[in-house]
Amino acid sequence: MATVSMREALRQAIDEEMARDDRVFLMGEEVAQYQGAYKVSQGLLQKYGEKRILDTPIAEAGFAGIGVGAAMVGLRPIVEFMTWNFSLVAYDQIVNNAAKMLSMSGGNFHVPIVFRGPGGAAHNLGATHSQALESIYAHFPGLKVVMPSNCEDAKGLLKTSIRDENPVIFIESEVMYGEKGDIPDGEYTTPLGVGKIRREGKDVTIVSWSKILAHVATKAVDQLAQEGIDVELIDPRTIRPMDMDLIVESVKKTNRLVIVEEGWPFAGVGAQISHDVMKRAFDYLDAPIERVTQEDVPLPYAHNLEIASLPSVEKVVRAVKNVLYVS
Amino acid sequence: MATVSMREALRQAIDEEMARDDRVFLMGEEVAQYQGAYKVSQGLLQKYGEKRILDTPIAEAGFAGIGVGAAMVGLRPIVEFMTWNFSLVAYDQIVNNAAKMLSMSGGNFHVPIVFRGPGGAAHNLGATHSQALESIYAHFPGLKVVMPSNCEDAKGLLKTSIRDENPVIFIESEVMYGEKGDIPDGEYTTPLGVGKIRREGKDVTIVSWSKILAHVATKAVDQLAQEGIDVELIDPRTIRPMDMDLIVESVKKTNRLVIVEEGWPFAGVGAQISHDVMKRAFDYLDAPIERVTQEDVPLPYAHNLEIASLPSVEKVVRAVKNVLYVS
Amino acid sequence: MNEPITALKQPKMHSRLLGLSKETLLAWYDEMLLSRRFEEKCAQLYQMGQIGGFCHLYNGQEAVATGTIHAGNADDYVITAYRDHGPAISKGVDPKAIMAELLQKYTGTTKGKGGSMHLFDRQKNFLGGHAIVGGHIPLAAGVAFAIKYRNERRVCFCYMGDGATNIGSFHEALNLASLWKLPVIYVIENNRYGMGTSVERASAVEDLWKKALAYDMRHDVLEGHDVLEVYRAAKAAVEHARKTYEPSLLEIRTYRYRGHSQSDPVHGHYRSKEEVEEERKRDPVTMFSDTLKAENIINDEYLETAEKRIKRIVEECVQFAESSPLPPAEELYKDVYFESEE
Amino acid sequence: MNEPITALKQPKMHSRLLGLSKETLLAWYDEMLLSRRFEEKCAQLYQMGQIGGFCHLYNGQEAVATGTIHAGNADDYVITAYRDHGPAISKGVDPKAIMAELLQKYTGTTKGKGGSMHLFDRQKNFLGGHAIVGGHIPLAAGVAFAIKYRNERRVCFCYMGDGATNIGSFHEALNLASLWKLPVIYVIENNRYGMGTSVERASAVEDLWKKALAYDMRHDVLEGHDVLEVYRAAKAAVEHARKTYEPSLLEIRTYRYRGHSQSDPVHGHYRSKEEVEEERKRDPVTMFSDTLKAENIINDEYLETAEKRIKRIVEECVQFAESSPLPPAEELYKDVYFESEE
Ligand SMILES: Cc1ncc(C[n+]2csc(CCOP(=O)(O)OP(=O)(O)O)c2C)c(N)n1
Ligand SMILES: Cc1ncc(C[n+]2csc(CCOP(=O)(O)OP(=O)(O)O)c2C)c(N)n1
Ligand SMILES: [Mg+2]
Ligand SMILES: [Mg+2]
Repeated sequence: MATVSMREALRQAIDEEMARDDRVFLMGEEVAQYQGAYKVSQGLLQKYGEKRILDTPIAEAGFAGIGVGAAMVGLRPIVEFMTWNFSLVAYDQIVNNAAKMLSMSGGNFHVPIVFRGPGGAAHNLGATHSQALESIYAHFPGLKVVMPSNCEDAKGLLKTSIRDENPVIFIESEVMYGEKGDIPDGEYTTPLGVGKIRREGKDVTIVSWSKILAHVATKAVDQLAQEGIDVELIDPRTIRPMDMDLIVESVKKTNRLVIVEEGWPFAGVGAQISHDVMKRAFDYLDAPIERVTQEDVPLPYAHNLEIASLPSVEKVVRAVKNVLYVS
Repeated sequence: MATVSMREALRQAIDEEMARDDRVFLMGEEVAQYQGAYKVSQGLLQKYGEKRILDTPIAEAGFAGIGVGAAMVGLRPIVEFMTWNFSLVAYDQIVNNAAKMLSMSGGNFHVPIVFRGPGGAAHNLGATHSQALESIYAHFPGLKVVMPSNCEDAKGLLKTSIRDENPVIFIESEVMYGEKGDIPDGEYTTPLGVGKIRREGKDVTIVSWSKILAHVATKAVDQLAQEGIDVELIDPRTIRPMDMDLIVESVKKTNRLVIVEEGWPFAGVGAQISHDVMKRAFDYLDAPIERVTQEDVPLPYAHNLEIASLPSVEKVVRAVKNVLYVS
Repeated sequence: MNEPITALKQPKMHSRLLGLSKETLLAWYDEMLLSRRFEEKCAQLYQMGQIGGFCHLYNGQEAVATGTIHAGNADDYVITAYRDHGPAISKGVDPKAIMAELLQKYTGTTKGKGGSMHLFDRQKNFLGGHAIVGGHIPLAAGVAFAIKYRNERRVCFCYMGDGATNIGSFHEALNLASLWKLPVIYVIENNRYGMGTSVERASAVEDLWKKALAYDMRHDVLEGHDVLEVYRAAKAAVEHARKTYEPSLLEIRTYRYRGHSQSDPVHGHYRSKEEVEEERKRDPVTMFSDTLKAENIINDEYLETAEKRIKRIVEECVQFAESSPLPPAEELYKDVYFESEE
Repeated sequence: MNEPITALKQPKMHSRLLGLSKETLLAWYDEMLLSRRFEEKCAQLYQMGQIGGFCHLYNGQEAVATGTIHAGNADDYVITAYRDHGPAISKGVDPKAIMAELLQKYTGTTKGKGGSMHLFDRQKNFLGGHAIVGGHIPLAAGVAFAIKYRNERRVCFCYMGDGATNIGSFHEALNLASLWKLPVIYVIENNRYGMGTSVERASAVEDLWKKALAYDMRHDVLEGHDVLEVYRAAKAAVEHARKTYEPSLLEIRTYRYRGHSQSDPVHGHYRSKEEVEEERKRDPVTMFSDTLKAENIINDEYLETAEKRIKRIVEECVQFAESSPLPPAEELYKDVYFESEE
């Protein structure tokens, strides 16, 4: 066991995979000379040189497309978006070229590529710079979407994503980069599509992921525990494919579900989980499934409004009590 | 009453609004000289001239952005995407600049603009050219999403959309442009956010919209009627805002719901409707809500696979029987 | 102004055959003729409803694919837009498989999944067939990136229409290709229209090669009706790329004889019948046969037999396609995710 | 090569004051000084945690905003990226409201919703403050489109960084602006770096004005440290636009004295301390005061009082901001959709 920051865990994953496979390279804005806007790639330029660690111009569609083209002919690019917000100008490259190439080419060309960077809100960044965009990527067949909530998973899942033969949307969290956690010694990988029970419980199931799991759901669970409410907390870790079996089994036990996510409500990931659980555990549900999401508004700059908009411990506690019909 | 094609109904809406308000103009690829790739704008260049009917280069982000900029300072652009598939290269302009301008500017600038064009699959167009993209737009607060299923609504909703002070995503259907329907004589508009019961019924509620309502759900309802199953068919007409009251009231009566949509399943519009109904009519539901969607794959070219992938009468009938527990 | 390498000339017969062997010249002629006849058949089959969707024919532009692709080797890559039958044939993709693809068959280039706009052939280094205008232009830079990354001496040919030069991905890709010195040959097939919009109504510069000036990229402009002229200019670009890894932008002036796609009219409001007829006078297939005749490489008899030979091939393609099975239902769920190679 | 109008010169004092009145010159000086001192205060407040998020300061670039914006009138439009305090001040946006915005207050330019990167002022025709690189460049063409549509004689100034010229929306917007002759003045504030990436590592051409050649757009390049020189070039562009509706691309060479944003170091691995010091020698504020002194418009005493006056204004801004209320909770749900005007 070693204690490392999230950024270090991610860096190790990239470093180890680059050492292991020389088809792997990293490109993005400021990843090389600047050592990464958030320092995830610190030291990698020095270790791997300009050939494999590349600073790009501000041209997300261009370099995302370069990644896809290089992957088609056998390289394994890691494309960093400084934040996922900036991927929106490269959206077509991702949801068309990366996601559909294998299918449209009838199996001729597959696209082993990782698009990665931080998603979600940090602090005071305003509406365009604070978006949790997982649902608009997970909507597309052909993509996988991965969202780790801790250092161990961050490393293990990123390694697996780099080895995956398909395009992977890997969404980190800016505000977690500095947070520390334990990771196993030596080589390990973490499978995609396998969720994890973070805490066993019998009263209510909460599904949450990434920062919101770490910063909000976990705290709410602790607080509820003190009030005698025993929550089972599930971290799907991968949004697509989603480990629905794990969630459904849990709900069959607890009979109640709250989904906590950072994204907007309408057609969010939580809506899908809700639908699937309702279908597969219909007779087990003792209360309507609750969702805690960001308010249905563009996120404002002022911190008081920002806090009011995002999921909070208070909102989660309220939702859990709702499904338990207690106040 | 007059009987017109869908393209004529849409053309009338644009024509009437352009005559009524000289701030309204239309731009897009081939809308002028070519008279529209699908002839929706036929004759408008001749009537309104080059100043108000503009052919654009193939530069969706550029001309979508020009629309947003012009709207900020008081014009009322109608931006045609030859199909909605091509909007993906302009996604940032729509979901950031159009959707968030009012909020980010704290009320300084609003963006009265209509983005319109055909969405969904036609025939044999392959994976990139057949996408039903409503959920990835409806996800964003600040946007409205409108999807008419018949000529009368097409005209009335488009007129309302052009008069709306907000960005409206108006999704038509390529294969319906030639289909005929009755429209009222004289001036009329149709409100956004108000759904319509297309057929009253007592056994099951089906929610569907646009082409899939017209071509698939309606037929399934007729077939089921012959088998003695009495379906209430709801057309929300607007995806965002969604007339949930209407849907919930219906489900409270029928106790069963099937949602039929063309998009992919994961985090689709149907997932949201399902979640909302489950929450608001939990105790009324006698069966799990069923969804019929496109299969979770990129749409292939070959017609046999295409048919197998899209929602069909057969699939809808099966879903309805599922919620009725009959086979 | 940084002048392009080749001054634009009136179309002319090449008296010099550039030292190409008779065998090569005849193979090119056959290829261009096949491309032409193959697509004439496509037009028929489309009319009959056997080919579905959008079908963009290459008639009139054959000299561009033949002249450029043969300036490279079999291991060089080719990527293009939806007007891809010609480039695919020139790159050696089996025309039987192309026809089967068009007819929605399992034996097609992509098992019936991609259709006319999305031909692919991994073995032949044919990377598609892409239908979002401009979307493939960065991919070509990525392929060239991989070539250089592996210290190979290959090149990637990337074709695009005149209309595609106005979209953002063109700008981003050309800047990156030039900045990073990536061995890609960007070929603008300037057929004067993007659908119904003429170049001067879509681009602020009519001379599309001028766009290279914004990227300090090697560039050239030439008439694309004479396959030998095209070959000469392309060869120079290829050699430059092999030597320096540097990209080129070639503006090749050409013309499409048919409507934008088979659902569009040959001439609508945007061009006249007379213009099309005038342009047809410098038909690249005829121009090439005239050159070969003038140089005594072939005679009229050769042309007759060639027609018959090609006709037979096209018939075989149709037979193969028609007798092939549709993709089986379970194919729908395949090729969505790739199983691990490891 | 289509040479730019102004040959690049060594920075020099203007002996001619371009016929500008003393009043005007002093107002500009005050404005530039206010911009400078205002942002020095921002840097402090950011350090203290009162300003949140990303805060990109304009220090060093003041002559660009002042020189260009005053080449236009109050009814001309201005739109820029996230480095927007300077342009907002020059456009006459109330610095109190700007400071209140930065401090997340309800009295701010956008009620605390936009923050530093998203200043807006409808009354002043200040159209933002946009944080997606390049995203606002087409908006400017749209504003210019509206101007022409209404047969007005206004112009729209659009500012962008050197880094922003590599993104697709730049290409699409400039092509459209030139093709349709839209009265927009595109100003590249070439401060040599996009974050930590120097121009030559991001753009295939180092002379960014060359990008205008791809759009046949009127263009110019100049040193942007001398506000009078900037004014002169901008005025010519404005006059040209008013006469012809035609756009211009001005590459203005400038320098940013601080880190990319206030969370970045002043000089990281990408530029040296020496370089920053060297550049500071042609500080636009000092250069302007030197010119004014040389021309006997002002003396040292004036400078001292100006400093005091500006200091007081900045203090008032901070006081106003600090004593203003936070946006009330119900604001969260406002401004998502606009209620009908009809
Ligand atoms: C992004 C995008 N916008 C619009 C279209 C529709 N479209 C397909 S081809 C075409 C014209 C392209 O013209 P050009 O690039 O000159 O190629 P050509 O067809 O002449 O070979 C258009 C507008 C598209 N496929 N993709
Ligand atoms: C599309 C997009 N990509 C990346 C970013 C992150 N980013 C913000 S500013 C910046 C550098 C811009 O440099 P330049 O255009 O030269 O402007 P300057 O900051 O020097 O004024 C980057 C990469 C962004 N905001 N938007
Ligand atoms: Mg063309
Ligand atoms: Mg810069």
